[in-house]
Amino acid sequence: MKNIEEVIGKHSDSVRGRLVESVAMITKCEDLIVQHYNENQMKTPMHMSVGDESCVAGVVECFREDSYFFGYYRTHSLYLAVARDPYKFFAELLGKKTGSNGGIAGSMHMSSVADGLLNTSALVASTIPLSLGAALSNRLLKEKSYSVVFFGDGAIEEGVFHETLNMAAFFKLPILFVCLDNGLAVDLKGEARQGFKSIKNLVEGYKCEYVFSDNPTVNEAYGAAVQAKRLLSECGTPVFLHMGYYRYLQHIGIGDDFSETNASTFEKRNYRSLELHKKYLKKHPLEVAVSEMVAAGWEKSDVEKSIDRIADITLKAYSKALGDQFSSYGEAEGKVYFD
Amino acid sequence: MKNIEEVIGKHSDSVRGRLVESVAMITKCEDLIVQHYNENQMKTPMHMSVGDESCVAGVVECFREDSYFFGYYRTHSLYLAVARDPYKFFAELLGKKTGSNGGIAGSMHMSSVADGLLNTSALVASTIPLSLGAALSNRLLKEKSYSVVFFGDGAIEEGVFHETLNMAAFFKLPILFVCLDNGLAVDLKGEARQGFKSIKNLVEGYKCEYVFSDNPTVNEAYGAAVQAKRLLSECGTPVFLHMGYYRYLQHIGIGDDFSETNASTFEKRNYRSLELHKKYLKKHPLEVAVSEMVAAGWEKSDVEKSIDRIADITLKAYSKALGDQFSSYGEAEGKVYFD
Amino acid sequence: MTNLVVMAKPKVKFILTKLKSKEFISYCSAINQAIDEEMALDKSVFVIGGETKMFGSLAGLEEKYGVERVITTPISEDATTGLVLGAALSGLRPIQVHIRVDFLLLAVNQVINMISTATFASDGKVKCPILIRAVVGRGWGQGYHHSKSLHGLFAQIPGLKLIMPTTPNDAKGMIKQAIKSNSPVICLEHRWLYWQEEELLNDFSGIDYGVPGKIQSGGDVTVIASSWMNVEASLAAKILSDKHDISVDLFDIRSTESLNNLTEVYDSIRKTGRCIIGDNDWLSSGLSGEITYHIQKNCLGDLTTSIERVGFKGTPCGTARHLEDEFYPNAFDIVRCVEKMAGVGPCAFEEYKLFSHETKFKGPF
Amino acid sequence: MTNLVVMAKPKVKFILTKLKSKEFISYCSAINQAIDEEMALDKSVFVIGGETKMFGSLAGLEEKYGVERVITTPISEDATTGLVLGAALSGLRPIQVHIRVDFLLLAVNQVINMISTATFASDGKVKCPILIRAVVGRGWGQGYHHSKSLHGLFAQIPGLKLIMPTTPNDAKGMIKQAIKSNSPVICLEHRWLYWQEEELLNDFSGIDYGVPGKIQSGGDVTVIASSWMNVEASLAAKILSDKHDISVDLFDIRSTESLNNLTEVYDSIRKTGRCIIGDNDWLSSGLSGEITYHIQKNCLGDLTTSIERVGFKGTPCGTARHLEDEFYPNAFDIVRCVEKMAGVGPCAFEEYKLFSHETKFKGPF
Ligand SMILES: Cc1ncc(C[n+]2csc(CCOP(=O)(O)OP(=O)(O)O)c2C)c(N)n1
Ligand SMILES: Cc1ncc(C[n+]2csc(CCOP(=O)(O)OP(=O)(O)O)c2C)c(N)n1
Ligand SMILES: [Mg+2]
Ligand SMILES: [Mg+2]
Repeated sequence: MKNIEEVIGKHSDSVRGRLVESVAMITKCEDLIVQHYNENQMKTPMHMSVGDESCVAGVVECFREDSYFFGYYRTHSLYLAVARDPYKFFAELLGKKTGSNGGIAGSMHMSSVADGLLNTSALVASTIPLSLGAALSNRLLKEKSYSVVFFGDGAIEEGVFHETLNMAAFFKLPILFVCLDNGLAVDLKGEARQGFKSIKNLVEGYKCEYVFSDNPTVNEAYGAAVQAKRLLSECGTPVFLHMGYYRYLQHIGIGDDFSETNASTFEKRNYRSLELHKKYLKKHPLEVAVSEMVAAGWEKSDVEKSIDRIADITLKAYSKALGDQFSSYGEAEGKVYFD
Repeated sequence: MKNIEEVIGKHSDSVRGRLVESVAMITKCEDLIVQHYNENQMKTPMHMSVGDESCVAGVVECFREDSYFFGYYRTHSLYLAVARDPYKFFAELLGKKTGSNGGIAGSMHMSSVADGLLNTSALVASTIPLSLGAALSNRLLKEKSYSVVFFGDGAIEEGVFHETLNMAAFFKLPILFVCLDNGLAVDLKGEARQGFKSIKNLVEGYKCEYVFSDNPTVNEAYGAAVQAKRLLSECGTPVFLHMGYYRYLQHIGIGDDFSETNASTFEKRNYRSLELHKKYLKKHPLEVAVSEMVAAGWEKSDVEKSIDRIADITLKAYSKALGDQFSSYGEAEGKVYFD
Repeated sequence: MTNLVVMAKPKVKFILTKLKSKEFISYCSAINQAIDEEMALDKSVFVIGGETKMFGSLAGLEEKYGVERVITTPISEDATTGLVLGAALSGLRPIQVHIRVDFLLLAVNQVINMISTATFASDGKVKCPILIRAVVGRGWGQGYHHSKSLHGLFAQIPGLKLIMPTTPNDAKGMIKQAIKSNSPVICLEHRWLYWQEEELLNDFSGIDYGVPGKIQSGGDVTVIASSWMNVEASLAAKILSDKHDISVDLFDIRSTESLNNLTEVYDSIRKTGRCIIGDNDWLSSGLSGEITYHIQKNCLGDLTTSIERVGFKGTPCGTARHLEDEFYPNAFDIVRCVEKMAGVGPCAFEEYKLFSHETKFKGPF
Repeated sequence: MTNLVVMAKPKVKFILTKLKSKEFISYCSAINQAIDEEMALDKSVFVIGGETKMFGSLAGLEEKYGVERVITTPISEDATTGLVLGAALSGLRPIQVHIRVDFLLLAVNQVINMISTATFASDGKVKCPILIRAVVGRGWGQGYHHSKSLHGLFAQIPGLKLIMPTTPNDAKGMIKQAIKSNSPVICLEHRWLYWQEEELLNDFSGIDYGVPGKIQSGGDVTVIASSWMNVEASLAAKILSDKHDISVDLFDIRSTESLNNLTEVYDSIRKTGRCIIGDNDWLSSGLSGEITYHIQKNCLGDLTTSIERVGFKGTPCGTARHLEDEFYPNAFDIVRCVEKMAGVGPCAFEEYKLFSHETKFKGPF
């Protein structure tokens, strides 16, 4: 029986431990947002990650050391998996000077340059081509090996996705395209937007490898990422990692489509069923991750204790950030140009 | 033995006759441009159609009555096949008031609204999405049945091509996408730009039919168009008609890459071989069209006589246009807004 | 927070928080009515965009006219804008909608290269009846990807008409006119104006939208404002009147066509000798400079002091609320500017509150 | 056609047709040198674009630095511009090239939404060293899809720097500086300037490009010009001097940074009392209005007459030669404008010829 304290501790080298830690941290942070958003301290449009924790945590864990990352407006899980800093995270959501981006970016544009998360964007698909540049940088400067970009299934409808895939394949750049497919763009299903046969079919038109992972546990997601990484280094082509997941909440905000208690922002259009929702309520990524730990031989109470510790760290981070200073416009003004 | 005069005459209903007539008219107009361009009366950047005559004439003949057309900057064959008006054609190249577009458009942007050729563009791929709107118009107003757009193989690299194909397939719009594939974008071969497996592979990712026609004679091109039209009306999907052809001249201007006599604008980069060029010199579309006529039972001298007549009409058109007035800026100024 | 209603000239009311009166109708509903009326009249009018709710301004239209005339597209702004051009050239009258004007930047090749030139290119033969509606976002951390204004950018391009109605009546009248126009029109709608209410006119015929709108009359200083800045200027006018007995002559630059028809503005400046431009956009190389050019050209000798302007700060818009507050110009900035011009000391602002959108919307957007 | 050389202040020569002198180097070669020198110094500098010849300004670089650092892309402006941003954020120094600025409109989402905000978004943590070079086309029927200028458009956007060198020395110095800049720079290069020649400086350090360039000195009228309009203004100055003994103080707005540093221009206007802006762009809501704003703000009492401007006509550019000729402003227009200001009658232009690009290039482009 392994000691979970050891695995989740800062210097742990256990992948499994780090994976569950990432999922727990994302989950606990999102929980806090849901609890506190209506207090109107976090004045930023939240696109919640609830549901994609495993996918993101798994991929990031595999690529953390040797990659540049780019994301989209659904930044929470990516920021937390990469930067692992709930304090800077909440400070950013609260508009504080101490935030990851000094309060300038808010929920939709968080980055962590020091950790390789270079840019995220509130414009669908707009960071996809940035992955090409980082891959080129890797080729010329050799500081890192891979370039990883996350985007939603809706991003495939933007032309720039195709331009990028074509260029990545043509220049043989080892880019991992991670499509986080919740089957929805706002509240439009794929069948209401897609004229292609399947994402697989589309991608396979290019000289690009395709890997699919549907609703993975965090360990499965990690496994898919490992497979993708092998393909990246062996084939000299980009890899498209297609990951299915269930979006628990509405497109934006903390409401869901079914419960009466949560504030609902988006009109309920009946675009999905309560049955499906109930099914997924039983499979929340963190619970699944815990079960996986237990199945792998960890003691349940140890795992839970560690998760509680993370919840505690997270809560403290939120409280601390609440007390921080707002950034000043005067300072922000000086950051438009680097020189 | 049919009477060629009858077939080529204005009211002829013989498709074969009209096809050879179109090819002849395009050829003779292009010949005149080559002869006179260096006199610097036609002050417009020429993207010559020499080589694509059969493809364009064949498709236009099949879709003429019931379609809207859109083209790109290589407008000559499309304009002439659709509008059949060498006088307005030359007047436009000469910047005259009497030109198809009053001298405002020049070689790269000719249109003939009355004949359904609604827009052409000097920006790669930029008219491709316009085809969606005309198809929608057909659905709502029912004035025509099809929407046909011509573009080069390079246009596939622009994202908007993919956005358009996706939307066409999704909305089930009967659009004919005609890709005139000369294997070159300026002087870059496909292999120097394409990260996809093949155009066929790419297109077949979409709910779209694919038809290929390599270096067709004008009758073969017409046949391919007929097949495409059947698919359009039967499948309720767009159709991608992929046509290969050989570009005889340089990307722009009247120079070719091999002869010493023609003025050459673009640097010769040895991107293609003299052997291939020689092979195609023997297969110029008009000569091939004539052979086809003869093989189909026409008298060669009759065919040639008719072609001579077209040459004559064309020359007269050029001469007449030369004498016309330039459009005035004052008038043009009033045409920026329709109201 | 009190319900602060800034009264302008009798006809126009800027409602800074919701006013529950029957005869009044919101800017948002005014747009809805305009489109509904024109769609009912003309079968060639249709609506298309990635988001066909548009904050309620398209409510009920899909149900009434069907998905063939209210079309939700994939997330493909560029191709959709091309579609709109192709549709216009073949007899339809498209209304394209963008939930943020920032997204229109993905389609600027179609707008600036293709749409603006289509009629000219055809030697004037083909109509190009396109209306592109785009919302200018603001507040609650929308930040630099969801809050651009960009009217100055589109105002540069010949072949495009640009409108930015401020009042509900203008929204209805100008959008109806734009739908009937045979030339492309870009309509920029500030998100916060959606809550403005006004008693609606019955008849919009005969109104000339090619001149500035007159928001209120006064004799001491001429203010020219665009979009939301009219609301700030109205509040500024009230403060100036209360505190300094300074009266403001306030004009709304509601269309780029107005730039060619500023006679009333010149007359005003001949009277006041002072002019401030309040532009809801970045200042650099934009609409405020253009207005300045025309004024100095026509009123050089009448100006007793140089033309001043207030507008967005020269940075992207940060997301934190306090950054937003400093980024945007407001009524108090206009007051301070006038005070300087008039050589009077700064008044206190305690009694006055700026409009807080948070009484209207809070997160997430 | 005679070889017409307009002499400006000693150092600068505008060569209206090719001058075959050894010590002189062309604008095109100056650019080439700038990039070559910086690429040699810094391995992180690379060139990328759909067309990597750029009228000779990239000659020899692919051979020298290989296809890894001189990269020809598919026809994908949008993705390529995104690439450039990703490259800059990860340590490289991209130079993106567009054979026409019109094509940059396909990538404006990346430029305006993404690139201009990248450093700001990161709380100032990340450099964004991007140089985007784009050519302004003109002549031989290039028409409305190949001849836009658009500096007024990009000048509106905070987070971007904009340069438009006119002289070969400026081209070299400013491009070297732009490559070394850690913020994004857009460089607009007029196609016709490529043939300008000048004796090149050895040392560009210490030159401040954030102020207007001084093309020639005079005391009767202040002219501020951009890009090619400096050449027209130089010819105008010569004519005015020959015919009316009017001397022109000519400034080159070579960068948007200059707009914040117009002190010398104000001093000039205090002397001359008269000002004309010659802008190589559409006038509406552009650079000319911006310059006007600053001048009236700083020199209102000094102006003896209103500020005038010449620029593109308010239409797309037609392709026929005579349409082009009327679309573009020229030296004669400036002369007429000054004559009116000065209250002198119109002179004859017979002895003078405008630059005819057809001595330089004829079709096809
Ligand atoms: C360029 C652009 N167009 C439209 C929007 C509006 N929008 C925001 S999110 C979204 C849906 C995107 O769906 P998807 O890519 O699947 O991501 P998800 O939200 O499902 O994670 C849309 C259309 C935008 N932000 N940017
Ligand atoms: C948007 C845009 N990007 C780049 C160019 C420059 N350009 C003109 S033609 C051309 C090649 C296009 O090749 P293809 O589509 O195959 O057509 P072809 O000329 O071979 O008929 C390029 C890159 C342009 N005109 N427009
Ligand atoms: Mg999705
Ligand atoms: Mg080609």
